Amino acid sequence: QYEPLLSEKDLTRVAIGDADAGEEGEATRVDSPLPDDLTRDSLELPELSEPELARHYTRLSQMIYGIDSGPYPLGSCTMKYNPKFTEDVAALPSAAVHPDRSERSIQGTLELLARLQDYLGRIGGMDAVTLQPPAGAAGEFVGIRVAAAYHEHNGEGHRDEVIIPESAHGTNFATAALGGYDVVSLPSNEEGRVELEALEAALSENTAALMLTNPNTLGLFERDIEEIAEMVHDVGGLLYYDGANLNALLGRARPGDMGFDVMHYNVHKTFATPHGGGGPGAGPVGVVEDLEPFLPAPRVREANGGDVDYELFDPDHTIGHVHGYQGNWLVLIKAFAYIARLGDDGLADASAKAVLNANYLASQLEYDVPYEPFHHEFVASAGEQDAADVAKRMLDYGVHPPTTKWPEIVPEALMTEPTEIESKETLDRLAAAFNAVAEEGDEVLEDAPDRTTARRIDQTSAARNPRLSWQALTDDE
Amino acid sequence: QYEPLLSEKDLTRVAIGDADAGEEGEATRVDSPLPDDLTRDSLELPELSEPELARHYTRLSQMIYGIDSGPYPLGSCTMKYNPKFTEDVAALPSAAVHPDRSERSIQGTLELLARLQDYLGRIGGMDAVTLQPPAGAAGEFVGIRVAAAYHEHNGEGHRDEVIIPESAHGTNFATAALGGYDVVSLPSNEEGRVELEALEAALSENTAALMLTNPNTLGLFERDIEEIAEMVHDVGGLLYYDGANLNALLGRARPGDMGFDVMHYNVHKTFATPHGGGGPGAGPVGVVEDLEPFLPAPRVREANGGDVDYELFDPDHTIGHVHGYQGNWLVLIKAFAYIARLGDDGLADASAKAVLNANYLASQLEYDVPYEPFHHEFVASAGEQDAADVAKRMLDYGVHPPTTKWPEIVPEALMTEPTEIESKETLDRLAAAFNAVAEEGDEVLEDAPDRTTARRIDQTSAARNPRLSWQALTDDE
Amino acid sequence: MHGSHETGSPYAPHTDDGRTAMLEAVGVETAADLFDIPAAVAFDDEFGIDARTERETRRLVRSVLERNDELTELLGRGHYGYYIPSLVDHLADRSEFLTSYTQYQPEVSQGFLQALFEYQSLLVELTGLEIANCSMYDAATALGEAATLADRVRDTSGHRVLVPDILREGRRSTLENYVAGTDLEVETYPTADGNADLEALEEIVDEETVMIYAENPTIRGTIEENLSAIGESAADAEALFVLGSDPVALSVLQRPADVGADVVIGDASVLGLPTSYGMGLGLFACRDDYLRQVPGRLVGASEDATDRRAFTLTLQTREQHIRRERATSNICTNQAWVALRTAMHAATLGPTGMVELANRGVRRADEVAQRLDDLEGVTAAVHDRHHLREFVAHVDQPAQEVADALEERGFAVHVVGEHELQLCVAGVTDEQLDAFVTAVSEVVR
Amino acid sequence: MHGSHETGSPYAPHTDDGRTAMLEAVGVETAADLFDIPAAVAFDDEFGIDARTERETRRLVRSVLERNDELTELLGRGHYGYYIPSLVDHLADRSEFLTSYTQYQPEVSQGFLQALFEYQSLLVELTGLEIANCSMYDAATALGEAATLADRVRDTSGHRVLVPDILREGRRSTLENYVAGTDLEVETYPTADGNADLEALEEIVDEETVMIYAENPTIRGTIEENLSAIGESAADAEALFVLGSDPVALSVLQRPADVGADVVIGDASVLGLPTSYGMGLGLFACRDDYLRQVPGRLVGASEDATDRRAFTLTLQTREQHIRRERATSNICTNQAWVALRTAMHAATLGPTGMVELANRGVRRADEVAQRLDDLEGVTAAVHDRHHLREFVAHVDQPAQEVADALEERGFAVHVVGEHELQLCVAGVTDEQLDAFVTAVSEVVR
Repeated sequence: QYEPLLSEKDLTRVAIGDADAGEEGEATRVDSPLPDDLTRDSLELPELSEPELARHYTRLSQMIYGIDSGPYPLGSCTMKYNPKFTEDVAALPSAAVHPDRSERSIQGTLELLARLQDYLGRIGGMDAVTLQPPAGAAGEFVGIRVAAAYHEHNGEGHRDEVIIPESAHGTNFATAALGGYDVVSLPSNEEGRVELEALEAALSENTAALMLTNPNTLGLFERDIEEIAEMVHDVGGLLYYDGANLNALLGRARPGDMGFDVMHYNVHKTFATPHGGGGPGAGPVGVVEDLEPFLPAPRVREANGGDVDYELFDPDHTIGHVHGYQGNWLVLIKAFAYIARLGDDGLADASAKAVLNANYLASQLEYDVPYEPFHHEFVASAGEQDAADVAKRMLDYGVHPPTTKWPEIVPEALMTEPTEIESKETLDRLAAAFNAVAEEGDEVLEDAPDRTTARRIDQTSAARNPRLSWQALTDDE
Repeated sequence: QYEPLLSEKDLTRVAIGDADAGEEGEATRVDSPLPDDLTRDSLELPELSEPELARHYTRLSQMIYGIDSGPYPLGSCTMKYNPKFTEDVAALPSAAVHPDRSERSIQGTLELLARLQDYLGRIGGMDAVTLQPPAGAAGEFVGIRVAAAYHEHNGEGHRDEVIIPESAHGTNFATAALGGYDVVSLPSNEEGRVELEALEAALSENTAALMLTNPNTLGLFERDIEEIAEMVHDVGGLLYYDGANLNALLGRARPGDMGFDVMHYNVHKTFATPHGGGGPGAGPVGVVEDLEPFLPAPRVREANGGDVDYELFDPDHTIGHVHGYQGNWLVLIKAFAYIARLGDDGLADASAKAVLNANYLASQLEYDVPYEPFHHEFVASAGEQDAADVAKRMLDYGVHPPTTKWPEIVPEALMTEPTEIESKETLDRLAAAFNAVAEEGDEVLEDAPDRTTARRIDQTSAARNPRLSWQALTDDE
Repeated sequence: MHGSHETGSPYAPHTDDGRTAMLEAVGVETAADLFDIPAAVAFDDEFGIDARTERETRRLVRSVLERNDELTELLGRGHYGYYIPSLVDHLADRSEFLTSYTQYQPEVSQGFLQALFEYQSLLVELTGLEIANCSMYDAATALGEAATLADRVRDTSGHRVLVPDILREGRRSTLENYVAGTDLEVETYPTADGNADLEALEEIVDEETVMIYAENPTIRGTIEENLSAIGESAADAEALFVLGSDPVALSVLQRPADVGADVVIGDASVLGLPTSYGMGLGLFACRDDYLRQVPGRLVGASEDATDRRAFTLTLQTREQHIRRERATSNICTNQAWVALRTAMHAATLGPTGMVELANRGVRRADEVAQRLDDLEGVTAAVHDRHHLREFVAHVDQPAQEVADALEERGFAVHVVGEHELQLCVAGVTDEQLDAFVTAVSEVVR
Repeated sequence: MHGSHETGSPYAPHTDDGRTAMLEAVGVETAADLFDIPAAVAFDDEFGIDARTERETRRLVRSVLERNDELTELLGRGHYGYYIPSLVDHLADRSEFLTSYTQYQPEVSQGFLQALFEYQSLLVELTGLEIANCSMYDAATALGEAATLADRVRDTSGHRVLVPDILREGRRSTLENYVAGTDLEVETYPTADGNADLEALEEIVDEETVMIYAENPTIRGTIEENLSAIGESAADAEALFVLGSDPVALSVLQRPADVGADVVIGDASVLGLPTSYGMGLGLFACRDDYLRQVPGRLVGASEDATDRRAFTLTLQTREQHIRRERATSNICTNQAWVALRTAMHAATLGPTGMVELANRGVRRADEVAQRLDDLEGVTAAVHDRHHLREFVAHVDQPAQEVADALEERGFAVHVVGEHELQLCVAGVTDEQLDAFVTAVSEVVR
């Protein structure tokens, strides 16, 4: 059922404005103690009461599929259940501190950050961790900037290439470009992994870094990782680990042990902080010892004596800030709480069951899964069907579809990651939805969805005639 | 969409039981450090994980119409918006105290109760207030027991009749009966009010009390209230005010000023504490000075010196407890917060707008409203239509229907109370739903609802073949 | 004007235009004209209650409640601070649950009805009885309702309701009020350390007895060992055997149905609510013989017009809004939302968790009693009886002095005799218990 | 075993039977067999992280965070403790909002898309610019993105990005990182008491300038009085005029579009979030000329197959997941949920409330400055400039000493010069301000 915009709900009260706005409703002047020439004349926004707003947002929430609505098997997105209690700890009044407080007055905050750094270092096998990046892509950016600073520091500022496998996350490419690097794209081999010969060809004295996801986006472990690391290091490059797929490996393998020099963690994936409809997340970055001096400033550490237990400091050759302050603090609290709740056993068990779930689900599907052995996710092929249509149709079966059309190495890809939070019963229900759609014809698929709040939405019209605000709608209609 | 029972969700795990239960699934023995002959053998309940439970209860919540879903014009129920912040204050850790704590360690709790007693006394025009009754009916029971104790104390224990108007809330009758009284039912006059002659006839030396709602369930103010009070008092009876309709009068009239001796307040109606799907509510009782010694024990008051500011005490001739402790404390906090938020102006404004809303809504309806001038609620007549069917059909228009078939004085009654929380726009939408249904034929109405999660539910089958637990379902199917 | 709202209800959405249009439609100048109140009884004064912003109101309530001392509560006796999983708050606070009315329109209330049906089912399993209603106010009022049920269903002309002599005051007094309108009279039978003195009880029971009430665990935290015998006594006298308990205790203790209980009452909110100054949830279950006489609301399964399973309030002809003075109770608003919370809490524990929670109550009571017993000046007689969650300890000093001294150290305990303290371990952490034992050792030294 | 869960993830629902059946279907003995990890890189050690119950974990976090001192924060400078109405928490915490993913399937995400569309509309009104994206991380990263936008759309071959010399370190440094991959260079222009030195600026601007950044209010809480002139300077140089502000300030201050701003950045979470150790919400709005170059996600209106209005992410060809290294930004996960909270907070205030909130910031800053100025040893130069929310005060004593002494008394303030404190009144109650003035009077005495 349709919900009006706030601006439409308030037909009689649309404006706080100057006298001229009178014809549109009651105009509210912007009166201010400031001189007129420093202020605006009017402000036209809806004026609604609390009961009206409560109903508005309640209704909006009812038009959203969340993790508590059912399975959410988006590949590479790691849609885990978000434990409710982590919201409670992030909402503690003692967590609400201003970023410019004195160190001695926020020892609790600094301790939590230091302990989370320590946890993440252990989990990734990394020597030092920064929590500043506010998202995965921001973590990648730190990695790229750290690599640049490192090379610069070593008199190798000429290195201007970053190598990225074709099947990598789009952020890798965009981040390398933002860092000013040329991207060298690396094809996969027949098995869906890095082609060593192609890598050999791509590597050179201009290589700043290779960015790699492991397991890769097909869910396959890069078995040659040791050799890859050696090859990259041999030419003086750094090896970057994209942490989006870390939920496959907890307690089984660590990027640090595989030869990675720098990595990011997606706490909103691996450590179950909520996705929030697209953030906030957090993308902490771990590095090996040699790269520690280049990490963003300021960092947190245990103090060596003095009147505080924890302190902030600037690493010797820091790249500076990548965020105004210390990133998404409230998210980091939740990640800390999740890790502290699960501990060693819980984390390892999460990965084991995530991998089991992916393999079980794949075993129940009629769609072909061309590449294996996969871990926490797999990429099925919709074959003759259009993967995007398959996804739309799955909505009609009351489940969320997988990521589609990517990686392109699999035709009409259905990239599927159920995570550990689904039971066999739910996976069976999900498989039934996949399989039902697999049997259906193009006409049905193209018309889908037809059981959702909104039917298939016209993307072309949205892009051709952009209406990006209610003001634009009013002008338009 | 259907949601399985918890017991059905856990097909493989239904039992914690003895070995015999093996065939039903994995049996969990009840092992205990206690001797076997003092313990049970098995416990068969579902064993589910947090993500499964989160989805279960999320889904259940989606199959409920609440105040944030839309208008909820149940007559005599006063479905107000429940301010969110009152939940926060009731959830304060400092509110969680054990009922047997020492007075000196819960001065905060006692102060809040004392202040709420004071607020309620002012609002109702009463001299003393007890907060113990956990609901409106419990408040009535206190009133009846206080009346009994009062008469007994005055050597008038022979009074064994309670007079109640025909159109009164069902709880009045049941409460009087629970108190051991004979109920004398009072007909209404043509105007829908108390018939003074009938009252005269009903009153006698056996009259313990008259229970009255004002405005009555037709929304009409009992204009003869002074005379009524005098008549009741003349025969030595007490006048009881049923507070269900108090939202009509805030700041305009007070039961105490009308001659009532004892009254209850429904905080879950008048003071916006949430109904919770049927409670918890709270039904504080106010009395005039003469009745104070009979109120339930213990009561709260400001201490007269000593080492505490507030203390508990037993009134001289207390009727004792009507609840194990002090009633629904968490609800009382919310009521206190609501009153403190609105203050004089807010409370008076709430009543004024509640009455305006009722009158405006009635003016927009095609259904006849036989009795007026009404206040916060009115009773329309569905005429030739079946009122219960009208209600079912209104569900199809996405609004909640009014209370139906009561009071019986209006044929096919549609008892409607929009409260002050609805805007003109919402009332117009509600009126449109009423009027659409008014135009529809019996076949449509009898088949309604057809746009809800569940269609019309068979009440007869439920009562003839009672299945009151999932155990009964299993046996049955 | 809502953001900076200064007068009027902040929860009324009326615009000036809207109000004007409405007044016009109704045909009056101001809303005041709609009030039909004789001048003689009109109120033209003020309450003298100041309006506050939301923020100020929150600060007010917080500042008042902060006057409560922060104490570790070892008080028990029906109210325990069991940890409530965060899920319970988050899900029960969804406004659909919190703000909906009683389910008189079941077609738009299926979710709540199902949750209450699941609550009833939980109690059916715990008690072994066939019927559980979907709530009374608390244990005391449930006990009162049990007595009026006994009055309605009694075969004999008797009037005696037997309760233990140590029944807590609030329950006893509430019961007295509930039976005030009947011919019933409340009498007591003797107990020893909480448990029924079986011999004495058997002597007291006669054909005039319509109800025997016992508790398990008893108020002193002991396990009642003679339940079956009490049940037989009741059966012999054709009296109702009413048993008081709670969901955690029922997870491990003898199943009421197995010891002949006709009715089980208690406070079910030991799961689902924190200690809330006595706010509770009246558990009420009974045998299906009383189907037409049971007080309170019942949710039943039925079918909708498409023959799918659906839930509804049922057997409403027992209730006040239909049966009026012949109703089985005057209860209307009950504790539905608390029942939801209790069902949720139980579901998060699962049977394993519930059994473990009860067992911990046995083990830790034992353990702490032992540690206290080891102290000079304290005797915790834990070996003669089995205990759940709580126990009574004898102190050489006056008990009230000890309790006061403990309160100063941050611990709340019961004084139940001149030299007797009652102590409860439920909901208290191991660290808190360690600190408590230390505090006792300092106080009794 | 979930209730008493001891090992494994408490959030994995697997039963023994289920797991067995799944392993069988997959054809392995244990889940470990599914891992295809060469032995040489396998991890067979432990992290050494203990598992905890939910209750223990909550206690752990609480006990750590309790080490933060409770201080009244008068810190401001972009982060304010504005009271957040309870509605915001209750509604934003509904799990549909909190736990959903980016809206790549708009048909089941209409609610979030509409909320983000409303957020964009709020910013369009506040800035007067035609486009607002649905969030960047914070003001600093938004400033960085503005510079890369300037780089992409510049007409000249220039490379100069001009920022005020008092730009806060975090923003400046983040900007430097964002432009590290471009030819741009960050230079400063002089300011006086926060405001741009217009003459100096006009002298510095040349045809090499691609962007001028100014803030209103400035970091010192002053109102920038020469915005139009700065805008003209930028226009003359064909440089982008980027303005930093926030939703509360924009409610009353000159509309950016009216002073020639091409881009507005800032931290929008001054509404919606409490002070959260710097966590923010990057506001990003710009003229519609940059429609194809704007970074970040955009929600647009469209129609569904039944021609009803529907919302969707649009112009995604700008984004990394499609355009890869030619994307307008590398941003993926943004701050959507914070944007929701900001939109909710603004909606609860309404325009009247927003204007009033800003005006209070003017009035109270004035008032408190006046009261401090009246103290011996303090000069609050409030009369030469207009202030919003905060101002700088001169103290005769060393500022750090005063700040330390105030912190001991429970107040956190900024030291911005040897004898300069910066003080912010936003979010602080009247009672707290009274106590603060008293504390200052004691400290400077």
